[in-house]
Amino acid sequence: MMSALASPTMLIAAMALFGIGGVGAVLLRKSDRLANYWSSAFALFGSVTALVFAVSMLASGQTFVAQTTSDSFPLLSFALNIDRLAAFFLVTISIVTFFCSLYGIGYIKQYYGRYNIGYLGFLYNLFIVAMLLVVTSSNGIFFLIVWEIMSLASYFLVAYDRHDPENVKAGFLYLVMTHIGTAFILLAFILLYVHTGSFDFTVIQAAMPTVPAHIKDSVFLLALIGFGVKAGIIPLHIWLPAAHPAAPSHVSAIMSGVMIKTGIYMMIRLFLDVLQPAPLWWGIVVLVIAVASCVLGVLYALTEHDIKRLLAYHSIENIGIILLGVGSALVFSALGMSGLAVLALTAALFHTLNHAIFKSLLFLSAGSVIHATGTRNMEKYGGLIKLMPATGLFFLVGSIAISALPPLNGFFSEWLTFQALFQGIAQTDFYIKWLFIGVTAALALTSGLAVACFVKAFGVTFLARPRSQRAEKAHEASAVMIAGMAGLAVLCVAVGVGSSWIIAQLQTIAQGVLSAGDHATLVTVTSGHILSIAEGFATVSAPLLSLLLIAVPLVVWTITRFGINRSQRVTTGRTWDGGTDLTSRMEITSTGFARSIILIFRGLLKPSLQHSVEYEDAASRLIPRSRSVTLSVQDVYRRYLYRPVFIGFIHLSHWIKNGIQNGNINAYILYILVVLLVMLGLVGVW
Amino acid sequence: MSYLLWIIQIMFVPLVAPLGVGLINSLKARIQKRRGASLLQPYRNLWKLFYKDEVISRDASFIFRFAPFIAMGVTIIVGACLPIFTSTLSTPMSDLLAVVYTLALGTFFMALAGMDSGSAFGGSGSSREMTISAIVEASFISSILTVAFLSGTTNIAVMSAGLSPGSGNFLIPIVLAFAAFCIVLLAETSRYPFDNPDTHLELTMIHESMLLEFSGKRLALMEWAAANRLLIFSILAVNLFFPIGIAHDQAVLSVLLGISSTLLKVAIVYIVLAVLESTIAKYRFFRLPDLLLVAFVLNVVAIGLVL
Amino acid sequence: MQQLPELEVIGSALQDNVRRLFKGSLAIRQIDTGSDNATEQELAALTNAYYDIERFGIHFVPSPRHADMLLVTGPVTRNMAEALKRAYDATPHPKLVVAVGDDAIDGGIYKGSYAVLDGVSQVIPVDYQIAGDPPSPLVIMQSLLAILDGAKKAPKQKGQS
Amino acid sequence: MNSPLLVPILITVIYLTSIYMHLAKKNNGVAGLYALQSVALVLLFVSSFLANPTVLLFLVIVVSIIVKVILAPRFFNRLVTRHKVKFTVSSYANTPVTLIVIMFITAFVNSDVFLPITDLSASNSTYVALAIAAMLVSIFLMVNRKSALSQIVGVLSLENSIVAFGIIAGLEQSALLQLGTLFDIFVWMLVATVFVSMVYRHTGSLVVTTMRHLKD
Repeated sequence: MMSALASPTMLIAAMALFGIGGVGAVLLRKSDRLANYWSSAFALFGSVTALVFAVSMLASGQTFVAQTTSDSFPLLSFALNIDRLAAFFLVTISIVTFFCSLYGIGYIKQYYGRYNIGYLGFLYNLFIVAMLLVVTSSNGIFFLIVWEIMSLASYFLVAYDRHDPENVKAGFLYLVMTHIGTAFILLAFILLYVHTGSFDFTVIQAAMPTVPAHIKDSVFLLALIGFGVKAGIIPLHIWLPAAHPAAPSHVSAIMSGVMIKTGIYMMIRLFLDVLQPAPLWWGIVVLVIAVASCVLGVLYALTEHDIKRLLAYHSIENIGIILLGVGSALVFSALGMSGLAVLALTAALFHTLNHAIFKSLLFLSAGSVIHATGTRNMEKYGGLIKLMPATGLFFLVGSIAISALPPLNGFFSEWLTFQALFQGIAQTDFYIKWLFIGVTAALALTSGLAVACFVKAFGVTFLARPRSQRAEKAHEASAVMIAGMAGLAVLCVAVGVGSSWIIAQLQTIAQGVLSAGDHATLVTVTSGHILSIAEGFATVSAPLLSLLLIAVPLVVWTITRFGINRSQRVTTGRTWDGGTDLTSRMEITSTGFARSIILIFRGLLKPSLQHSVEYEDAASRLIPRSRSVTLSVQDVYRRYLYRPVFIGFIHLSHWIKNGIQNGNINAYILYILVVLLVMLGLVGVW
Repeated sequence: MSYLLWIIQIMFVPLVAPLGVGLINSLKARIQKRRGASLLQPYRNLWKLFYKDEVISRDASFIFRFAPFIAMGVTIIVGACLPIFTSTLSTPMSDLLAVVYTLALGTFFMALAGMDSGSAFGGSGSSREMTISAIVEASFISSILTVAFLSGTTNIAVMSAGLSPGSGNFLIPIVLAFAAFCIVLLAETSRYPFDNPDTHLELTMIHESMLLEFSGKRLALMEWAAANRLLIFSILAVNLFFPIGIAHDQAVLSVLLGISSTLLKVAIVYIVLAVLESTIAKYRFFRLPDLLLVAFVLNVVAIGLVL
Repeated sequence: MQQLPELEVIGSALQDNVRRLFKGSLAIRQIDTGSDNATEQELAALTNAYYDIERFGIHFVPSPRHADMLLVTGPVTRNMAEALKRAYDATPHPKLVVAVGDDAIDGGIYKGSYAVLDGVSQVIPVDYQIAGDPPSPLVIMQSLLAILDGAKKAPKQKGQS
Repeated sequence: MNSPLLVPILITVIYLTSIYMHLAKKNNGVAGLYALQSVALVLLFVSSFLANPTVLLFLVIVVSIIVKVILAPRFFNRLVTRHKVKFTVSSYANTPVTLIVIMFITAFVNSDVFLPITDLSASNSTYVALAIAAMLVSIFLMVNRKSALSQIVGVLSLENSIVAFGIIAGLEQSALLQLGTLFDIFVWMLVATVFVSMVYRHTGSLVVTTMRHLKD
């Protein structure tokens, strides 16, 4: 039974279902309803099939390899290699796509009559198929093709709501950045091809001992930049907060939840698997980038008042946390501590799964809010929990999970990441130890700031009173949308409670990736589902923690409600306002909430605070008509990194136009002469 | 015996905490040359509040209604995980990070409840509270981490068993980490110089301004939870860093010694707090990060010295 | 120092009443509805080292939500009327309203002014009054004692009227 | 290669003429130098013919004399006189700099870097290097001179140097190819005449910097 489910037929069936969904949507494009139902339904079936396939692959523990080579194009082969790691990512992707497709059925309705639904359905299915193939491909060329399909499909989805010029701009930025990334990836693969003679990952891996160190280092840097763009590491992130908000929310959820993880997947695949053994500095570089991503990501999130941009910045933060695990795993494996490497990688994988779940949940609930209020500006929300209680509850669950608060899933993966770092401090020698101390502090700071940020996000969006007329008339999401969100919310709880079991499974995967044996088992699950790290250095019991956190407040409630003063009366009245009518403008705003944190970190964020007053009487300036305070944060990266590069390019092209291509024949001949001399010289050197 | 110990363990924090607040208030009154309220006044305040009706804002949601129970529940859970008088009562809950984040869960809901009624005070209180608790968390974790590395476990309940009290090598890191933890304690429990627990001016409040909307039982729970929090941090401060007198077995005599030594040490902390609050001024809000940075640097040095 | 015994006597009687009626804790929210600040000075004196009303279980709180007793001062200006009403609504039962000072009782020297509503009772039900312009701290304490003596029945029912 | 003295002298002449082309102040002088260079090249052919007499090579020699020694210089002189551009030989770099660059090119060609190429004919590697230097100097002529005429001469001189390089390095060049090249030069000259005339009509000068106006 299990082997039947784990057979490649299932995978092909899943692909076919997505294909039918996509093509059928195009054929049915005349009817918005049919196209939507058709594409979403088949995406659902496809996701379930892929999920069943991947889970049974994991359960049976087998590896599935498929390869078709053609004689005419020896480099181009359809090569799949589904090992445990790939199967794990398949699980992650298909879980998220399942619930997003379910949600999409309801969410897409708002596009009826405005956009071509068939086109959306086609791109959506294509996007999912491409993602599934990206994490299973084992050949550089084939990988690049599906990678490019994934990027293009997501680009079209980002630019789908094309009536808003912002979205088109965001899409363009995404397109440019993702192709810069692809260029770097291409270079990396070509370098590997030159030195190993193959694009096939297994061949490359086998040939690794013959590859000189500087080539490996170059491949590492190229791949780090290339996949870093997709993963959204700082400073390559600038497309992410622009593109993720622009896409329809269920697509944002998939992009933020799983698409950026394909970058992580390839980093794990290349750095920890194919390119092994790796030098120590790779891990240090990844750790430094991870720290920058997580601290700055959460700080930028705090400054946002666009709900989806806020979530997008949190994706950067969480990518940073995942990379903390990956980087630590690299450091540990370079130091020969395979057990610790397994622990760190397990943490990274677990956080990948968790982030996929709660981030897509948050994007979906943000989507419902946007759907109900028609704006992404959090300053125009408020009080939505009374109008859309289910969405509010799901957003709360997501917020608790992403803030790494117990007993939800986010806590346990962050806990595991912390444990890896603690062990790093305890077991490494001088310099690396200090590195880990810094990294641990950064992670603690990040999680503290994340809590603050989600108090802000949830509080400003759902609590207090509506701040705009649209928010007053908000309505609850439709049943399918709620179902999609509910599933993910339940998963947040379930994965949290069952974290010890899941961590044990993930540890097996990590051991497989790092080719570490069973002796490298640092995480043990003792009786009563108690997770234990390094023989009891740290222990935690997820079920007990969950039970206590639910039961104790309930007991407190029961005692205070029924044990003491049972005759108490609770009345509702107006908020104590000191006598003045409370308007929505007196509530704390998103900007106001984050102001103090922004000012504390002003050295990093470079905020600019502008007061402007308009007067009724311009001459004497006694009676102000309006006052406004603008707190904005400079985009440091655009200003100091991208803008100089951009200006440099413009200068270069000017120079090419006016300096090099100046119409002077002499100059052209001079180029010939110089090139000739150089070429002759090179011939001489070789 | 073990059951009895567990009952003491669970009840200790909620039962003793109001007394601590009474002690501080009474001491402060003495320093101001007043006689002040009796030590038991906090119990009376709570008891009275439990018997009052409640008015809840019509703008508030279920978050506001449930936050007090969560805040209180969290302090009870964490209170039961502490090394209060013995290092033999260990639970898997007593993990360093579990404790820190469970406390953070309480803060999370408290801050949300502050925003929930839509009052300007509550919102700004939440903002300030979250600002401080966000940047204090790194110091909180790392100061306890110093002791964790010394004793070889992150389980705070049994941490003191791994510490050998006599060895002098550990003294410097422990003192540094303790100094850092004291700053964390002041920040996390909203005491001077971070916050003024007695203020009636909304603009200077941090913690209290989140509570302005609460009344009756819910107010009682919130104030009780704040008292518990203060006691939790005090116990952590004295029993993690200076576990003198703590029982390492479950014999009656050593347990009694443990309880009394803890009470004594916590009383010293409270006396110091009272003196501190009577002698220094509250800091300007934006000077607080400097203080937290000091705590952080102390921690880093301490961890560096441990290994 | 002549008054000290008297203060102590009043205080301990007050404390007994607070114990009996308010479980040993009386929270007071003071509301200024346009007072000339004379009464506030006297109320503030209650917490100083000399009178130290806190030792009898009485304390001032920052929000009407926390209060058992509203001490209202001032003649209730038109602008403050609504605020006073809301503060009254915001106070949970059981609650007592005490008008402190002649202004608060009937407008005092401001009586008849177009700007004031002549006393707290015009806006919210007043349970007790403390006369004086302003009443001294000791008078206030004595009056409080009398008030609590009078409120022997459970104040809850009074409040619910 | 039967006369050991003749070949070095001829190749030196080719090299020196390409240098003198840089120094010449009159366009007529440049044309004359080109004629001299072509004579030297023809003599190279002749020496090659004496060693290995074939009909085709003889034909090449005859056509070379006609095209390179007679037709091309005359054609130049006619162009110069028709457009009255006798003294428009201004260059970008002044004379000392020009000489330094030429020196550098020559030194570079003679350096170890060029060993693999100059080793094509190990016995007279110096002369091979000299021929390459002549090639590069000719290209530099095109770079350095502002007048379009000099560039035409530069191309022709470059072609001469390449042929000389071929002969000396002993690379087999079919005579047919040589004929083809000569025919090419012939056609090229015709085209250039028309082109230069048209440019001149347009801009009133043959200085290439003014051709910038032709850019789109």
